[in-house]
Amino acid sequence: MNTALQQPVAGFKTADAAILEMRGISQIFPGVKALDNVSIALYPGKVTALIGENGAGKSTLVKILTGIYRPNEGEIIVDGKLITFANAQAAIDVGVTAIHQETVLFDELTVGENIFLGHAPRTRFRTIDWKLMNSRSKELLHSLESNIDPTIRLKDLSIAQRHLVAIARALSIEARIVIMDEPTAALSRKEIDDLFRIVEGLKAQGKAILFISHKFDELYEIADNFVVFRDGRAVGHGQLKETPQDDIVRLMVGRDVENAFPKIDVAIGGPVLQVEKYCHRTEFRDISFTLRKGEILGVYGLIGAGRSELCQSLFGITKPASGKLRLEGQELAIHSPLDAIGAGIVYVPEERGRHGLALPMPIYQNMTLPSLARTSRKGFLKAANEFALARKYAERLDLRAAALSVPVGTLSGGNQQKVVIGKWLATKPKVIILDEPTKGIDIGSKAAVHGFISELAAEGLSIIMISSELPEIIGMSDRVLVMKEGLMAGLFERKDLTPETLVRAATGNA
Amino acid sequence: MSTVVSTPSEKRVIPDRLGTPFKRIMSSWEVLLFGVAVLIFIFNSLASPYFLDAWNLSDATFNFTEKAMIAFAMALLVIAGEIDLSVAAIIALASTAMGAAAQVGVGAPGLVLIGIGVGLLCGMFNGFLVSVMKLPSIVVTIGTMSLFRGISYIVLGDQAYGGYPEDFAFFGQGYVFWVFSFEFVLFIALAIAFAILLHATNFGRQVYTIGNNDFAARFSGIPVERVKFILFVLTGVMSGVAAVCLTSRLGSTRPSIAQGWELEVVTMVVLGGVSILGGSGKIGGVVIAAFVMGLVTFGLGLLNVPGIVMSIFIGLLLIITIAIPIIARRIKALSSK
Amino acid sequence: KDVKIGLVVKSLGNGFFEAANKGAQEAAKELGGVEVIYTGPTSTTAEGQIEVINSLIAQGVDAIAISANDPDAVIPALKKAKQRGIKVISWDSGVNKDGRILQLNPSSNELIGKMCLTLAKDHLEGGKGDFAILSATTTSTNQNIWIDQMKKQLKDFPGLNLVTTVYGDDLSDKSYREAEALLKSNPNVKVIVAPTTVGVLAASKVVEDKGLVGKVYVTGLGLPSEMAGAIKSGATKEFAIWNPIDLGYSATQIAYHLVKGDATGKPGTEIEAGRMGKIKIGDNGEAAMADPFVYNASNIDQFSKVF
Amino acid sequence: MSRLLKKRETLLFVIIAVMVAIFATRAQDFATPGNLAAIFNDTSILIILALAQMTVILTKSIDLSVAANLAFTGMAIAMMNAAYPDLPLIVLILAAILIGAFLGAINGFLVWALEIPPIVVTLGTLTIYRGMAFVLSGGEWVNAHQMTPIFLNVPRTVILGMPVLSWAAIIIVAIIYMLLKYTQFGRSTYAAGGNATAAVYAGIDVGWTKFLAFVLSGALAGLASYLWVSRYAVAYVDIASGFELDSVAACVIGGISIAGGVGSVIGTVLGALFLGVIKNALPVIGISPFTQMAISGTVIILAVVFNARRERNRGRIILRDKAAAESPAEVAA
Ligand SMILES: Nc1ncnc2c1ncn2[C@@H]1O[C@H](COP(=O)(O)OP(=O)(O)OP(=O)(O)O)[C@@H](O)[C@H]1O
Ligand SMILES: Nc1ncnc2c1ncn2[C@@H]1O[C@H](COP(=O)(O)OP(=O)(O)OP(=O)(O)O)[C@@H](O)[C@H]1O
Ligand SMILES: [Mg+2]
Ligand SMILES: [Mg+2]
Repeated sequence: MNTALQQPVAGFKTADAAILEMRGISQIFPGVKALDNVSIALYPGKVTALIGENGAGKSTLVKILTGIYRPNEGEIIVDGKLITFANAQAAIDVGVTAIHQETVLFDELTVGENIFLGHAPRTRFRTIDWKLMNSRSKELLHSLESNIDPTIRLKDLSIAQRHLVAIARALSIEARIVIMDEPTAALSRKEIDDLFRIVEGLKAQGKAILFISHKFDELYEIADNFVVFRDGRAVGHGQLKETPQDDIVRLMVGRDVENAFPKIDVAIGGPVLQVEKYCHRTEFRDISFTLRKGEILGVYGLIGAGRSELCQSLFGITKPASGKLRLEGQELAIHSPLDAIGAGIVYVPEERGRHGLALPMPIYQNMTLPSLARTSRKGFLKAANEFALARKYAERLDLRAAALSVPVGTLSGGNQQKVVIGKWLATKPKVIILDEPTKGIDIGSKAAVHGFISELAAEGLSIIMISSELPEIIGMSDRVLVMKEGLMAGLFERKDLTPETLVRAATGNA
Repeated sequence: MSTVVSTPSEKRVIPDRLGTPFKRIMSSWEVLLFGVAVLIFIFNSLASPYFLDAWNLSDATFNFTEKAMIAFAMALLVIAGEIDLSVAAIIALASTAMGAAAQVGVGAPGLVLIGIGVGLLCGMFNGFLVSVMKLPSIVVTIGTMSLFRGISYIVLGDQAYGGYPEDFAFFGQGYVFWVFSFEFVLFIALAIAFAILLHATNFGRQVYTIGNNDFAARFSGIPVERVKFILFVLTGVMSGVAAVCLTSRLGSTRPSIAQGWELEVVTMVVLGGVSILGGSGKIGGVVIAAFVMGLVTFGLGLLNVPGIVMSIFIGLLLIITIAIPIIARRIKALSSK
Repeated sequence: KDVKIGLVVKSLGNGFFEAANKGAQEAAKELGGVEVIYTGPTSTTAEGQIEVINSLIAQGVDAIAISANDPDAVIPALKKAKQRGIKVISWDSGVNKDGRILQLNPSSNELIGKMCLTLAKDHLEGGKGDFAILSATTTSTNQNIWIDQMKKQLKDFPGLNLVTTVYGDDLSDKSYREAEALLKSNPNVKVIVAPTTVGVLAASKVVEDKGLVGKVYVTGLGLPSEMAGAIKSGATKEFAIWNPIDLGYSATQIAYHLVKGDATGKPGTEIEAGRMGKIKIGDNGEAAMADPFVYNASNIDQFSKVF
Repeated sequence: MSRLLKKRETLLFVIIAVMVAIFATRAQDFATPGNLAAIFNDTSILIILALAQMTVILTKSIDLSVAANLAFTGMAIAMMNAAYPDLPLIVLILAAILIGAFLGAINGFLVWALEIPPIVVTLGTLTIYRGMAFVLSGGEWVNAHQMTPIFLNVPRTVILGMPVLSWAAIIIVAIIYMLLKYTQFGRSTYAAGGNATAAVYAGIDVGWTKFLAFVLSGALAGLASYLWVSRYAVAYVDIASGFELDSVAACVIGGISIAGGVGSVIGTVLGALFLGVIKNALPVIGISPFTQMAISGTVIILAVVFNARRERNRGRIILRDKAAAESPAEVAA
């Protein structure tokens, strides 16, 4: 299947020549081959959907196309000419613009500047024309049906508003190639409609669009062609409308979806964690639920719905404004992570590198961090105990590493995630909160993590699992809590879990 | 199911460590620095006939012992990602307090307690501003630097305190046995104590973790604020100890005492291989850096090189020793491509 | 060379001490077989001087002649030098008794105090009126002694009124600001006495910049080479200084004779000092060289080339 | 209007005004226009150095070598002036700017190409540059009578009621304001310091931006060196010692975030003036010279505390109504 893609253009039934072609691109990160000899072509007036599971390499491709990474191998051809992108500006100059998956913007700058930084309109004297910049920003935001004032600072905006700014930024560049990496993830249905109208407009102007999304209904609505990535390889392409969804899913995961989630049915016990009317000053309000023994409670919502914030406050990172917490019937006040760990509540953060691990430190030191009190004697480190503890969980999680003393940063994403999970299991918790536990990890590790989560539940651990992936949420959860803009939008039993109900609850309209 | 979850048969054993201990040690910063120290030592013995003399070398240790004591605590602070520029000012304030106490007849033990106590209080004040008020340490301690020394000026003005009790002189001028001064022995003892604290205790591990990733540390239940507070207090206390030694050595106190030491202490810490960005460094490196700086200034002093020219050497040494590993890494990366 | 003398100054890069070094080298040449090591710390700190003293001890010098940054703090180091058989004297800015054999004052402190007051009086109309002092740092030994002397002798100068004493830390900008503020808050001040070069310079710059030449005068102690500009502008009519060359010369001579053992330096004795003649040591172990010399427009050009 | 009042700069201005008013009650003519102009003139050099420091801090770096750069460059041009009195002044000023910029470029290069942390680089060059000033001069001073009258007189020549020194500061303030607000480089400093990752995504070369900031800082230090040497009519190794910390303090008081990316030219100028007013006022109102240091330390700490209070992280504001309530500007729009 791979060999067929060596001639990239072949599959597409189109008369036009490609504006942009990428051939034989490989990108290697320490521990991961994020892209392996992929080729892809973009055509004028066409929307190409890039489809693949988390960690398939989609965003990596986007970063190569926008000049942020320089690929280890391969070539980029624009208008038939070989091009190298020395930096992001070079890509902009060639006419590539992108909405990146993460909103990479400047908190302290104004909205207008965030939109135009690097390509601001100039006056006759080559100086930045603030007036024009602000008025054009206003127009751009207006076309997105938003009336954000371009002169206020970005830090005063909400998550969804920031995404709109990111979209406006991409549109502000006079580009022929527009890349959108999960642009809809944080948007409500109405905002998505506005965006799609704009995409249609771009199509009409003959621009080539690369569109990345995990939501099939959106893809079928907007895209013409598709390319599927799996584990860093392009495994298929074609015309989207002519390809049934099942086929694409099979390409994506390389297997049938049905049994992908090794959920073990366990007898659910009594209540472990009761949350009553939890409120935060600015992030969430009136959240109530009960977590039972052996239960996996899924938490679903759009990005920026406040799921992480809720869970972080359960873990003592942020302070709730009001509300009650009961653990095994006992009322509990958690002021710091130390309190939470002491009570048996632990949190596996979403951003492993930033919140979960000290990347330059060895594996075993990361693993034993919250359990030092047990491995040490009278405050003095005992290396032998540390290695023993680390080894126990490394083996249990099937960690792949050269040695226990290598820096965690040298491991692949999946193995890093195993270290984080191992670190928390070593504290023998009662409740474990997993925030996007499989985000950005390869498919093998992902299945391992899923299997492991099921095992933990079977052992009687109570689990809260945040995920933005519908199949994962539906496949793994006993119940699902849906959040929308900081509010509780529903609590669904396993039998009621369908993609439609969850999405409807999360976006607030159908 | 097409993906294999894990097959017990292929369970592999992960070794604890890679390579031999010898190889690990040889490739460390400390060895590089030790090499530098040895070279300077050889150079000095060739350049000046006066260098290789036990008493002269013993005198030379006074050039760095007091600064090094602070540098140990500062190393921990820098590893944790903070900095304290007020250390020299703390010395001034602590020394002033001791001087004032000596005037009313407080004895040597009392003076030591007062010196260290004032250091402790100053450290607590810095710690409070940084960990409770959550202010950036570099600007906070620029402020307290003026404040602490300023208080000394208010108390002393153009006066000086002298008249320390006889037995107080021991801390800065006494010898424990043969050529080994009390200060030098204390320096060694503190080096060992700090090495144990940083490298062999839970607290030390927490310091590293905070420096490497403040968030991850917090998310792992480490009381980040408390650890930082303790580190500032520790740095204050060590400044107090240095104040005791220096005051005893000088036998008098003026508010301008130890002027400019903060930068020398930071230089010592950075030269010792402690990353100014936090997260890495060893006490051993700081000890060697103390010797390097002491040997350079003493050696050049024997050649009667003006102090300010010596500081050029120290500045160059700082930049070059930091740059060498970076350049080496670049070359290695280039040649492996 | 059979005799090595360490000439330790407050800090390197100071014209006064450079001139003293000239004198010391002159003496060394005259005596023959003498090596003078001219050295000092980067900034005027006692700690820096102690490092320098330690390195001189290590080099086995025969004598140390020091102009101290702190009269007490260097004593332990100098005592150590004494133990190793090194003869220690202080000159210019002195060390307290236990630290040295004798102290060579550039002039007697009383005389300097008197000189400063006389200069102030001469600049004031009718010898009466307000003046102020702009000193170096608050810890400078010399300056503090001279200011004390001025205060003591003020009674001998009826009509002279010392309004205030401020400190410019021997920093140009701070001295400038202090002088400016001083004139602002005390408009009656007609003369600023600055017993330090940086101070006189900065104050005369203020007088010049504010257009007060002829209304306010600056005087004090400074080197002719540094003061030439101020004399030219008219901000200063005259100022005084002893001869630093002679000072360095004498200090070297004294140190040499102490090393040679042909003088003891005991109070009441005399020491041969080449072209300076015999120097008598007073009861307190201090010797004074000569009266400060007054410089004005008539002789500034001649001396500004010398030191 | 309410937005104007909320601004830190306005508040700082008010504080300075109140301070001047209070000092005026203790010393009658403190608040006279003449005296205020004198204070401004006196603070001019600090303003220039603080702006140099600000540009560097904006890129999330720090330049501890500004004062040492000033000392070296000042010594160099003073010696040139003494040795070749016929060189036109403009040549000397250009030389000062170029030498300063070169020293700044050394800092910038080490930060940019070798990625050595700026604090380490400038801690090293701080001692190296001042040491070189000593080597260059052999410890000798360059005194007033060795300098040419034109060299000495230009900064205090009064043009349109103000000395050239003050004008120099005003022009530099204007230039830096324009540079930061209206040029690509200026905006890049904010972007590179505010969010380096996002800056890369926006096509900004972060290392190069830092390099340029250091060069600019050096050039300004070079210009300041001429002003300094001619104003105080003397050049020696120790001139402007300790000014690196004053320049940082001015930035901090003016609300420049040491973490990069936040701050304004007006803030920095006000920060410098704040220090200038205090330094000038304390001697005038007869505060003992010994208490000045403690007071300036206290003021710096209070300024930092105050700035931090206003900048507390407000979180992400997910709840819609909260987002709306906390950004009134959008409601108005
Ligand atoms: N800077 C990096 N360093 C190391 N590994 C990386 C880096 N960026 C991405 N990876 C790894 O490369 C792989 C592909 O990541 P990429 O972000 O391209 O996935 P994706 O398809 O965009 O996933 P998602 O749907 O979650 O956005 C992942 O295994 C990821 O962990
Ligand atoms: N401006 C910000 N300030 C502080 N933390 C932020 C900010 N933006 C994002 N984060 C943190 O980054 C992480 C990722 O945020 P993202 O925007 O992807 O939302 P999310 O966590 O997926 O959404 P949800 O809040 O619904 O879980 C979160 O842990 C969040 O706390
Ligand atoms: Mg992605
Ligand atoms: Mg989340």
